[in-house]
Amino acid sequence: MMVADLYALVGVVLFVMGLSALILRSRDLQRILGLNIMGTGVFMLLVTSAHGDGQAADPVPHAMVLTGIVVAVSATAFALALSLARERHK
Amino acid sequence: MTWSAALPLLILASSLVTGLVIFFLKEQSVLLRTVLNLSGAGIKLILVGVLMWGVYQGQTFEARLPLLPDIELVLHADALSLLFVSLSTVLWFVTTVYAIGYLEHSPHRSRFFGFFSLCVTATVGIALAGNLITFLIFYELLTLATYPLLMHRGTADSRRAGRIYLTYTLAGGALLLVGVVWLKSLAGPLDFTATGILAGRTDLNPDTLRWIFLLLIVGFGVKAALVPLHGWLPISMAAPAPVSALLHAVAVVKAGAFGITRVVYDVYGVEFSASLGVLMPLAIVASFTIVYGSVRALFQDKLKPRLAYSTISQVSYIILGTAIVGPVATIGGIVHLVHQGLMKITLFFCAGNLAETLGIHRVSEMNGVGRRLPKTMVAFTVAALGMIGVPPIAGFISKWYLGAGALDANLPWILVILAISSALNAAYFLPILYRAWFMPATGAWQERLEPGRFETHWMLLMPPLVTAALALLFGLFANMDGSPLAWARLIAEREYLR
Amino acid sequence: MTLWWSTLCVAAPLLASVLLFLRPKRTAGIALVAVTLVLIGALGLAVVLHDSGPQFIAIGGWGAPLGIGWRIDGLTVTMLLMAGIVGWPVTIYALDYFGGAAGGRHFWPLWMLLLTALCALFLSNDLFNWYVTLELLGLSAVALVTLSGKQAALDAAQRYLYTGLVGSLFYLLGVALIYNAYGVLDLAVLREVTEPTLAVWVALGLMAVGLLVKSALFPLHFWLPAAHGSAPAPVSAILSALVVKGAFYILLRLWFDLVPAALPGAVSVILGALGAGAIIWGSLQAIRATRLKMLVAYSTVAQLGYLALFFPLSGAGEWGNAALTGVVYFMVAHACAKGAMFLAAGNLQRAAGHDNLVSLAPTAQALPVSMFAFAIAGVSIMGLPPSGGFIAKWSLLSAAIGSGGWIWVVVMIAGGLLSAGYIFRVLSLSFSESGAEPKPELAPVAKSSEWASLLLASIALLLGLNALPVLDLLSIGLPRIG
Amino acid sequence: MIEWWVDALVGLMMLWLAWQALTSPDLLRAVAMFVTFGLLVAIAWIRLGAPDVAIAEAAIGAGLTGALLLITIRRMEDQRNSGSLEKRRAKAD
Amino acid sequence: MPKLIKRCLPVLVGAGAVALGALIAAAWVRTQENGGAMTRAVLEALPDSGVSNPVTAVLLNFRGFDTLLEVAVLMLTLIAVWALDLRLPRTEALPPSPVFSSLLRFSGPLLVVIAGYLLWVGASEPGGAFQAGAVLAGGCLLLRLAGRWNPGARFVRWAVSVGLLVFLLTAIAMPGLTGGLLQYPPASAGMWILLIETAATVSIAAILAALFVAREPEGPRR
Repeated sequence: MMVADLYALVGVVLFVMGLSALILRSRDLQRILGLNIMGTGVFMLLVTSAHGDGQAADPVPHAMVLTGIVVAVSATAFALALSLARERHK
Repeated sequence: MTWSAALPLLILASSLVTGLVIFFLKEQSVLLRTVLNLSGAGIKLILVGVLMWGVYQGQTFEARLPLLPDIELVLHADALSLLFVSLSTVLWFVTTVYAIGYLEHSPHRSRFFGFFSLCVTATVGIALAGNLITFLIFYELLTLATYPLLMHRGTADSRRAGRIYLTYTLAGGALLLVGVVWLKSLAGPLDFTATGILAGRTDLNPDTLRWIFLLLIVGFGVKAALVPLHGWLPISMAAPAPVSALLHAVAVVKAGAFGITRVVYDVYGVEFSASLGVLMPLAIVASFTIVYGSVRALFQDKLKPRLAYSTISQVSYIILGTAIVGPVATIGGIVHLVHQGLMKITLFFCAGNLAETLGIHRVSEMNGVGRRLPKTMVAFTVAALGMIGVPPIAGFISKWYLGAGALDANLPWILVILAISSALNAAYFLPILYRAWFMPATGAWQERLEPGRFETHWMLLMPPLVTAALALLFGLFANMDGSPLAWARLIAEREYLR
Repeated sequence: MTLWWSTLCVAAPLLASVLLFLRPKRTAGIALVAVTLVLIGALGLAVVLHDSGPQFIAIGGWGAPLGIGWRIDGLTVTMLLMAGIVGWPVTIYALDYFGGAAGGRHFWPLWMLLLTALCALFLSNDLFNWYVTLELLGLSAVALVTLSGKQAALDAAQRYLYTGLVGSLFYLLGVALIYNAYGVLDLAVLREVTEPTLAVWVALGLMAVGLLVKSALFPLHFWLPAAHGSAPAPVSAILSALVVKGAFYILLRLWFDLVPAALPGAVSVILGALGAGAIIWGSLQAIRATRLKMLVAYSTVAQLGYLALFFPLSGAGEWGNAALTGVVYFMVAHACAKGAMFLAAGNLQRAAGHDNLVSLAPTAQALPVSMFAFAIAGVSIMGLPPSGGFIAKWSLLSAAIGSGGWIWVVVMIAGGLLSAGYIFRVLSLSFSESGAEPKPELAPVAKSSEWASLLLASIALLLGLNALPVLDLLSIGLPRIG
Repeated sequence: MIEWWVDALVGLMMLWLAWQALTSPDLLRAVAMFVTFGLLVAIAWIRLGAPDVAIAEAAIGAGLTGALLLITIRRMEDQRNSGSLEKRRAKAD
Repeated sequence: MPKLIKRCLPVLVGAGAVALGALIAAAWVRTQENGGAMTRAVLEALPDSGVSNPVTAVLLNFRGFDTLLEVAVLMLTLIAVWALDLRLPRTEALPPSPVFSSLLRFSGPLLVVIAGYLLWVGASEPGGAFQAGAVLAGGCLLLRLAGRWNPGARFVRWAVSVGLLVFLLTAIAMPGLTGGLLQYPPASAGMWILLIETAATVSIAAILAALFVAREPEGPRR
């Protein structure tokens, strides 16, 4: 079992874990964590797909993941602010 | 854009543009609206006159607009369409005059006349449609344009009427759409041609064609109020008189009947339909409708519902004529398209006058009304007798040809039907006439009107007199060329070339 | 030339968004200019295509597989035109709607960013670039929903946000699988190399789920009605008319370029069944709705079902093209009609201060132009002639009948009748006699807003008069199917 | 071989932390877990030869997201308190 | 009945999750096509890209359009958060403590320096605009929290949008120079990239910090 495959497996598990948390958890913050962990799972898969055994790693997935991380953090900020706003209106 | 293509479009535009302009008129600008209405109707009348003259000279008028690949919007003027277009144009003019008088001082008139014009545009479009798709488009447009007219009063009744009307017509339209698309996907462009498009087509499966025929007939039968698809018509009496007049005499029911005629003659071809064996069931349904309508009419005390059921029965004469193979019956059916229109619209005008002037809605209230509204009741009498089929009024001509046609096609039982229905017609019309002329007045209105005054607003009086007069003339001078009968003969010859 | 026109479509709204952000007090006229430029760019592209066929642009000059490519064919330009044509009246409308409101300060840059995302999405042909545009599109849409500031809107926005993010992640996971297998992101390259392996199937499945969530195909529509129903009227128009179409557009592209011919028929039938479910369920909900905007929103759920009917019909041999033209025409016609409906509904809501159908009759009679717009749009939604909706329905019907798919025929007919059920529920408002009770106080509605809705509705109508120009444009570089 | 064990350990730790972050009822603890998780992810990416991503993850994924989560929790509490305060005032009047 | 569903839901979801995970894992295979073809393509083009760090080359040059839209996403989220108008207290400064302020005295400038270094080194080594921006944002936040620094609205808006503005203008200026959208002249590519990255760093820092603060500078007084 290669290193890449190991992390790929971890990524898959993270994805489904986050997804189920998103469905099952009730509190906003936990669901947002779920989303982030889902995302991390996908990023994990992308990075492992870049991991050329031996030869140099493919930079394109790295760039994709960088983009993804930034998108994720902005989405998280928005989601948190949104739940704050809902709390205030209640 | 050549003249021959422009003319049909102009005929459409003459009412379409009027309608659209009227929508955005202020409610108060009565004069301008009236001028627009009458000039629109007048211009259309002239244009149609030009059209008939041209066709008489042997010109062909046709406008084709692309709609989809291998689908065109075709406006075409053949003898049959001319008959219907001239009928609706004349009656529109008359009805416009009547409506202006009828709706004086009532609200939402801009809306009313706007949709009124759209409604006529749709009818004329149906008349001039050169293929089944164009026909379908205007047929649906007619549904949409008449709905607001039905709803015009906004009372609970009229809203119910509108809802039921939509349920019937939209469902019918949907079936029609399926039929048309299906036929299109099998037989390509569906341009109307005398003796039918499908006549020669042996490659098509007859069962499929029967199914399509059923879909089309049901689709049209809804508006033509074939039993059991007639449910919407008596209820839609809630509409104002001019609307019922237009709906029942010209626009809606005629559109349905006309559609059936088109399908049988110009799409399937009458011999071919006969060979498919679809005409006999149609004839039976029509005959049943004729009797059923008359019987129901007999038991209506309210005047307008009685007329409505009589319409149901009378329109099926046209369908019956279509369903009997043979030129003579064809003539009878087609000529009834015109005759029934004239007579029935007269009756509705008169009913409207009774309601407007004296507040009479029921037959039982009509005692002695003839002395109070003599001119109106004369018109009513002429039309009623015509309906019964008393010579020399136009109605007689239709029934005569239908009967003769039935004999040619040796279907004697149809004579029985005709006899029964005439008897029933007499049974529900003659009592009205008797009450009106020979019974002492019981209404709250004074017995006689003082001399030198119109018995009612002249705009309400002229229309019925005109239409009644026409009904009489077309009966008397049926054999003059240019009369409806002559046109019908012309058409019949075209349909039975071989 | 192609480069300039296409760049215009993306750069104009993006620049406008920055300017509107920098100068929040500045009049939003900039936005109107930007939308006009998008429209011009789209028209320019249409001309170019007409003269010299489909175009490809390699951004950064690298080209596949290294760089991102823009692919500009008839479908692209039709969608761009749709965005411009819908965007213009909506902007006019919003100029009055958000004129004074505090929300306007935020509406304009957000709307411009959304338009940017949409144009970039339609132009792009690259799996990962689509992911970025999807995020830009989705986040701006959610932000726009919150603008009304009401509790309902915020709750709807949150559900919309979470659903949208999950959708994007599913899509991205699919992209990861594809990239892992082939190391390419450009669709034009991928269509050459992909074979029907498990990896491709799973990847397509994940992407499809993500995109179907975003385009709210039944039963994944649960987020849509609340979001579209509670957003400010111009936003609802944008969401229903354009945003949902973005995800579906990507789905179409994938369907043509990535889905192997060896697709089991069951899949497309299932998609069609979902579409049927959407049509029936959505229409019934619309008929039962008590608020006008919810009615229109549910109608969107139903109408999106027709889009899904394309999948079973596309396999129908020579009728496949009829299905394709039908579905694209449907997208455009629905965009115009539904946009007009939401604008008209917004007028009623603003005038009355609420949109409860039971007590809306007097308002309806006070705003004839808006009701007229609603009626015309309704004709197109019902698929009655003459309207763009009719053309679309005709094509879909002939594809279904020609290929003997009678079940789809039944569904479409039933859908048409049901839609009449809820549309005439609204139209009858303008006839019910308000009677004696005094007319309620109505807030004034700007003429521009009323005419904006009528303009959009009339476009939906005009689409039905002659379909050939659109179909010609569409056929340029059209992926032949069947 | 030893490397493989390191990776396996990192992977398992990540899963465990993620699980903790998603399940723990105490939100502050959940966030702490999440931040630690982020740092481990960064390590994983160093292992996978993606240093750029690792830096970004540490700075943004773990650091900034964590900070955002924490400040949000605090703001939530402030809001509740002030809200309850207002309610109490409303009662008092 | 709902109670039953409530009880069953976790099980169902868990089962579904396992099934989905298994499916994805099973599909996770590399075919021959992905024998590092992309890697080779990148390495071949790297000399013309203007930078020597392949990731930066991909981000700012090969797939620069993604990054452009991504900066737009960042600005978008800031507007979205501002639009929510969370009526937060005017300043959320921490209570002044000697420890914190001394920490600040070192860390503030240090973070700025690190940011600059990351930005500069990004051309050749791991690092770049995003990392630098994040660190810089940290520095700004420390200053903000210490109440040391409260920038004006105009400044904030410019700082937030300058990255997108510069990036976009460069992108649409390039056709004039090279005839290609976002296509830098190979000779001066490095310069252009550095320009964009610098502006982007400022904006990313500003946006991330502003997302944290979550108050629009001159929010409506309502």
